[in-house]
Amino acid sequence: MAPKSSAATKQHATPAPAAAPEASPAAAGNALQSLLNAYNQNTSPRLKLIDAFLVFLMISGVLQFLYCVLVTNFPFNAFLAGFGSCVGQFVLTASLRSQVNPANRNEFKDISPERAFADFALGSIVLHFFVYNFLG
Amino acid sequence: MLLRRAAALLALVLTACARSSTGDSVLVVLDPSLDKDAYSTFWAGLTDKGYNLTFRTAKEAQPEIIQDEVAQFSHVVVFAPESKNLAQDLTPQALVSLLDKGTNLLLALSPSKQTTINTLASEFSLVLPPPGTPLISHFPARDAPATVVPVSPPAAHPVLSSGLPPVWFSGVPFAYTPNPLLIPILSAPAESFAADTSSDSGADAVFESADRAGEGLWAGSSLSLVAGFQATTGARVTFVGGVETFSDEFAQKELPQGKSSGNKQFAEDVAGWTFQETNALRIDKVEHHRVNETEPREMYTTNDNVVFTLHVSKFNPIKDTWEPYSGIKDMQLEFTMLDPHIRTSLPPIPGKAGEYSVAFRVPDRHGVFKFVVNHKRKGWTHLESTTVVPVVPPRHDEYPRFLSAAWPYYIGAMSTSAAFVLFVALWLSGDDREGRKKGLKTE
Amino acid sequence: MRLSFVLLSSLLAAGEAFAGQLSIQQARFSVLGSDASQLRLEPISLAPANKAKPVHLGASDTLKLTFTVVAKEQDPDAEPKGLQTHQTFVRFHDVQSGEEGVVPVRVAQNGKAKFELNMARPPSALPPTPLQGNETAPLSVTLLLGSFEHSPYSLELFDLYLPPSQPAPEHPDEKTFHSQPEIHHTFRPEQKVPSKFVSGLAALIVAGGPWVVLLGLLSQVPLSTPHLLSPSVLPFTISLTALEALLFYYWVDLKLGQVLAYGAVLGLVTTITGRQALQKRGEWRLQGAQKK
Amino acid sequence: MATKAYTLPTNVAPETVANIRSLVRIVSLALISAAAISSRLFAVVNFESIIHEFDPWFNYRATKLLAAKGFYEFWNWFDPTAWYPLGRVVGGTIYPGLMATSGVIYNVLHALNLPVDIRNICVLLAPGFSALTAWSTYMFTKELKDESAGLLAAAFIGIVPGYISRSVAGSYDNEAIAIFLLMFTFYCWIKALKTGSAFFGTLAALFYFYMVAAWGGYAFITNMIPLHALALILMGRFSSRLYVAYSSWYAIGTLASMQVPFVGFQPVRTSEHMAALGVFGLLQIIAFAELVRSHVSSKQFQTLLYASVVAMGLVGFFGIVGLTYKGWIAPWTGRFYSLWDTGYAKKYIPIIASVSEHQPTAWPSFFMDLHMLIFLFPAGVIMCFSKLRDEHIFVIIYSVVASYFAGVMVRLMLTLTPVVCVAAAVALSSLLDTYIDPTEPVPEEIEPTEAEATPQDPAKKSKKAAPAGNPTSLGEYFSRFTGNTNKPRGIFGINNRLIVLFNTFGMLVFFVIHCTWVTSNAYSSPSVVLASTGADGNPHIIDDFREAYYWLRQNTPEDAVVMSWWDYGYQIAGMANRTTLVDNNTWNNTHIATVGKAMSSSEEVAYPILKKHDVDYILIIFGGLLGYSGDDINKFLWMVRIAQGVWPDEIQEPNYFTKQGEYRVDDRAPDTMKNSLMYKMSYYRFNELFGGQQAMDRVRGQQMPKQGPTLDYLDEAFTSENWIVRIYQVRKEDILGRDLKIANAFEQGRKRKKTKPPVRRRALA
Repeated sequence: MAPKSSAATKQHATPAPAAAPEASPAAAGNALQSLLNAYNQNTSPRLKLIDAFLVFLMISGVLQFLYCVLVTNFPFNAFLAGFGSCVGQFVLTASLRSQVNPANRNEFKDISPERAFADFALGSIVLHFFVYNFLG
Repeated sequence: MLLRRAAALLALVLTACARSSTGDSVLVVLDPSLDKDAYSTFWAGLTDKGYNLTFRTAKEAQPEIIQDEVAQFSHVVVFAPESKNLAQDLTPQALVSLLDKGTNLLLALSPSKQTTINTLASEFSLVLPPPGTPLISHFPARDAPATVVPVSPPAAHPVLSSGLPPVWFSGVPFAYTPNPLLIPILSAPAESFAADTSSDSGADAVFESADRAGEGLWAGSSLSLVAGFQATTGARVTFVGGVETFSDEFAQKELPQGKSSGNKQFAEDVAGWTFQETNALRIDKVEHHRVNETEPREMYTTNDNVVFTLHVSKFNPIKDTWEPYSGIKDMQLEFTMLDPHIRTSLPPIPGKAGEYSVAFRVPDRHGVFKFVVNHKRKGWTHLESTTVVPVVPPRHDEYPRFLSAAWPYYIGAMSTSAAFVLFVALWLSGDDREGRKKGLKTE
Repeated sequence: MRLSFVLLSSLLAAGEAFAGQLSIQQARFSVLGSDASQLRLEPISLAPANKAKPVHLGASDTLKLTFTVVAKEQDPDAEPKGLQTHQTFVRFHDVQSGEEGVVPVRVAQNGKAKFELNMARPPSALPPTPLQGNETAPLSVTLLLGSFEHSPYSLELFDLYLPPSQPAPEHPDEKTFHSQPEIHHTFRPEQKVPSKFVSGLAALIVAGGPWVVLLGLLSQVPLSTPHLLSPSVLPFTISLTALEALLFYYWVDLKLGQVLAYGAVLGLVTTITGRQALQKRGEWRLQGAQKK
Repeated sequence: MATKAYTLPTNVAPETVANIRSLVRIVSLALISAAAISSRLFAVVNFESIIHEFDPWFNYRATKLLAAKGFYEFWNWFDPTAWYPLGRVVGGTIYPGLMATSGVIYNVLHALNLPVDIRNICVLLAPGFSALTAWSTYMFTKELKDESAGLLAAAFIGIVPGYISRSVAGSYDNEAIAIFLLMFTFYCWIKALKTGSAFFGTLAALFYFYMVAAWGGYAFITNMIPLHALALILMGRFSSRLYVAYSSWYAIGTLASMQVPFVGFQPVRTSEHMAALGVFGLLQIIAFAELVRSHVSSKQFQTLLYASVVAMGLVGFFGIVGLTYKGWIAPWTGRFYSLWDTGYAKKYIPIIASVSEHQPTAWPSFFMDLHMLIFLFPAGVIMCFSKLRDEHIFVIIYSVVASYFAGVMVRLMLTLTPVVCVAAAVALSSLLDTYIDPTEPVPEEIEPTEAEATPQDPAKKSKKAAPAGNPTSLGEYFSRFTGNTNKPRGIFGINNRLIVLFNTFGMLVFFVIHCTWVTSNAYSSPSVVLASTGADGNPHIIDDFREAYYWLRQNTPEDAVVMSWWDYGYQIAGMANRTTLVDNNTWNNTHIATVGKAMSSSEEVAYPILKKHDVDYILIIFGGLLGYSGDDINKFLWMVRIAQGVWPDEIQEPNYFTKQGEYRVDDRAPDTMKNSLMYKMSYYRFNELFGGQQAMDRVRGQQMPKQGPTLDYLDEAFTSENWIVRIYQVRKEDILGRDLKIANAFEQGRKRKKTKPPVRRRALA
């Protein structure tokens, strides 16, 4: 998925973008524009923090994937471990994000942000255990 | 001439104290009709070497050859061309079972009768002509009967000593079906043939015998007169077409061109080979270990470099001892699982007597492998050795680690966990007043 | 060598021992094609010196050999008379392989002898002549005469080329009695590894790139870390870090058992610290909520 | 105040009710576990504490090694005595979960100074885990309906034959723990999905890992969960909870599953695992789409978005297809195909078809294994439809898929059983709820607590009462309620309720009786020791197998190689401790085919094969004397087929049938059959038993030929008491290099025909 996915929040009070119904590329262009603005305006720093890390994980994942495709996949287990750690960490963090996001409070009734973080920590530790075990 | 006589004499003196590598007791089974003293030279030769001979006639059952499954003699000589069948304990089956027990046999075929030995011969892939067809040769012209033939032994033969003068022979020739265990020692002269007629009037009979029973003519050097046979147990058998070959008469009888015959030496050579004096080898020890190690491994890992060493010695009849023997140049080692994965020559190590050694790299394929040495040469003891070693894949911790190719992956994993730590720190230390977000939201 | 010398000498020596010396006359051979057409007809000279040129037989040709067996009497001017000998054989011998076959010849009372070799129906005694390259080895053909009254006689007739046959039968185990061809194992090719430089560079990129971006983004985000060192939170952070360190060290070198043991202990600590840290954070959050 | 069919004691404080309820729940769970364990001990009681069947013997052997030498040795274990001479890298070719489990238990017990024999741990592992299974089924069903249904389900799974068949004491096989893991993983998954907590996702991943390490059937989970997720998505039920649950499960679970050497890279390389990967990708895309869609309100943008989503989906799909085509992703394996086309295996991979438990299920066995549950099952599924929460969808999918598979393969009955129990429990408990709930339908609801309070008691009671076999106790139990009531009769009248209830309890009673009967009679035989009843009706133990295996152990050299059909490989290794050519881990078809060829070809053809593989002894199973139908002659055709698969021009199946296409062993049997090694070994000296009159094969029910077969290349070494096991020794080569047939003739003093001198020249062919 593209970086923008992480750069999107679920808040409803978004100022409607000034996109008139025209040729879709242009529409897409300023739709993205408005998206970014909306994001920058009304995302709490904590969510931004998370998003920063999501971007980080994605980039390092992509880099490893490129290396695997372009150069070598020889210790395949090592690749899977490295790449898997990025992907796994990414989804865990994404999960955390959607859990602490106040907008989703009604979906996660019985999961407080703290509980979410505890889950996140546990998940990551387990993940990393397997990663290092598989790194070879 | 003189010199050679002297040499022969000397050899005789030296071999006086010689012995077999498998034992000294010999049982000699003779025809009642056969005059024992007519073979005194042969017997003397044996006793001089240190054998103790026990004589018994073909009919009497004492002393027994096998007592409760144990062979009583290490060698058995059967010179009974006249008696159709032998005593109870000398059935063909019994004789074969003797070979199984490692006893060596020296057997004389009968030119005239279908004796036990003649029937037994077919088990050793010998093919005999019909009874009563002795070997006849009109070549060379000589003042001996046509059935008494001077045969010149092969120039170089593993069993016979070299430079042997022609040998007087009188008896039955035989053909043989191909069998690597069989070693023809003396083959008939090219001009000789087997026939049951004794005058030129028999010419037509000879001609007809050719297409009788489609056997063709029993003639030429493809026939054999004396043949050795080495069973897979290592026991040796020798079939002799005619007993007289060992007789004193033939030993003294002069050759047409007036030289003394080679019968005496020939008899000694044949007996020596049959009784495991000569060409007797054995494997003393087998060693295998990794290169730069000394102890053998329970199991080897794929791609190991392994050294295999074989110790061979040869029996020295003169000293009556086994001596390290490096004389084999074409020994081969196989590393086998189902089929040989590696076959390489196993050369003798110069300087180390009797040691044959080779180092090689174990195939990159796991399984239960065998070091196989299977050195079989005609006239020599077969050297067979099999050592089983499992070849296993590397242990989980024997694979190479920290490969350069994987650096990016290692780094990636590490930076992820580093990032995780940083994130945890920031997250926990940051403050989230819901107020903030609410505030933002409401605006 | 020695052998032949012996035979020869014995032959000469035999001169006086016997009534006479066997020999042949009017010896000639001919080669007939399948349609009985005569391809070749030559007399055979008794002098070994001028031996006939090699004879080639086709798959359906026939070799004809006719001669009269005679015995030379003592006095040279006596007329040699034909007779029947005990042994009248033709010997085919492959000098290279030692393969040999002997075929008898029928001789009439008056010594007239006729021998036919019909390759359409060859006698079983004939030795095998396998192809060697594109040629079969020649068989030297010898005539053997032997009798009880006269001294024997042998004459080398000519070299004979026969159509190819199968090689001589061999026992299946025969080959194990000679040294066999060597076998070498072909190993799997080594995993090819990119140059250290390339992977090193890649490693640097993987290590550097994302972090630059991360720090860049973080600089954008208004971060406030008031509780970084607060006693309630710090232990949790530390213990989590410790866990990560343990896992990393597990990779460097630790056994599974060890890491599980240490992990269990650390995990316990972490749960305790985590519990109280998160409680604290919960309070902060809620009071933050109350503030408004 | 609602009218009630009968009054309940009202003077009880709600919390006491709650306490009592939980107490009763715990007690009944404990009792259920007890029932589950004890009903699996028939095997030990009837026979002895012994490992059953075939595979368990290997697991047992492996566990012993693990217990003795430790984990790392076990991991690196190369077994040179299996698959001789190929050997077997055991560490890389097994699911170590089972051994690891009992290894841990062993070490823990010894740490507590409880010196328990490893064998007993192995024997009792399955019953122990069956209790856990009952518990996890309880948890699972609780999520679906409520505790009462959970207890019913637990009771069902505890004693249902379909599960007992694989988990009696001594059947020490992967399934023993796998079913527990299966249910618990599903429970975690459902829980994670409900609450959307990464914690349960992680837990699910961990148990998934355990499952992968324990049983090849993990693929079932690998495809069930994605299927469920996909279904939810298609039903428009996507939610962040689903995202959290699935992502955390897949990300951790997949990485974890690859730690098992046997599985290795399969999760990213083989098609069986691609569904999970695909759904994972799809979820990411959809999550992204959802986020943005909920965020932006621009028509074009949405269309654009959908276009891109669809495009991504297609790209992903075709990507996978392409990779499969290029061979990066292994296509479906044969075992997998055989699930769709039942004829497939027989045609292409006889080795799989030959396994008895891969045969399609016979209808009676459904009733045999599930009894009344089989008709409660659909009702339960219907009820799931009535309230269609996510977890219900899961159960529905599960039941559909599992029913199909159970129809295809006998062994997959095992995966069906749990969901049947769950569904049946749901159905039955709602039935009971309806009829026990005292309130008569009035508009306003009564608080659910009382409704819940009662139902699970009778359910439980019935289970307890049934074995005792006096259902009357139920009656007086109810009179407690009915005593102080004088309500109007009619449809809600107590009597009508009682009729239904009694029938239900009756069914339960019969269910229990049936289960007990089946378990004790059908599923408790170790098959290593056979039981039969003599003429006088006394039980009579047939112990030929162990007799023979111990003979091997005692009378043959340590390194002797024993050839047998693969079924007996593990037992030979385990009991006789001798080297085998092939065994029940059928990883190398060619090697098995080699054995098949040796068995199905004539002596002189087989002999070189035997020699090449250094075979010293051949072991065969022969039931002809006793009428033991599972013998090698009946398996013979599989040997032929498998051999034919590799050597089509040397072995042809039709040659083993008569002209009329019958499979016979009497004089009408074709020569190929009569000359085959297997036939000769089976019937060698068989006639002698019948002293004179004609021999009779009791399995095939055919008269044997007057003239029994003769053997030239083998010697009979051992034949067990009832002739079930026959062991032959392979002759050494003749010392004179003769063919053994000729050597034999010579030994028996037969005249050999005169040989002619060989003809050297042969015309070119």
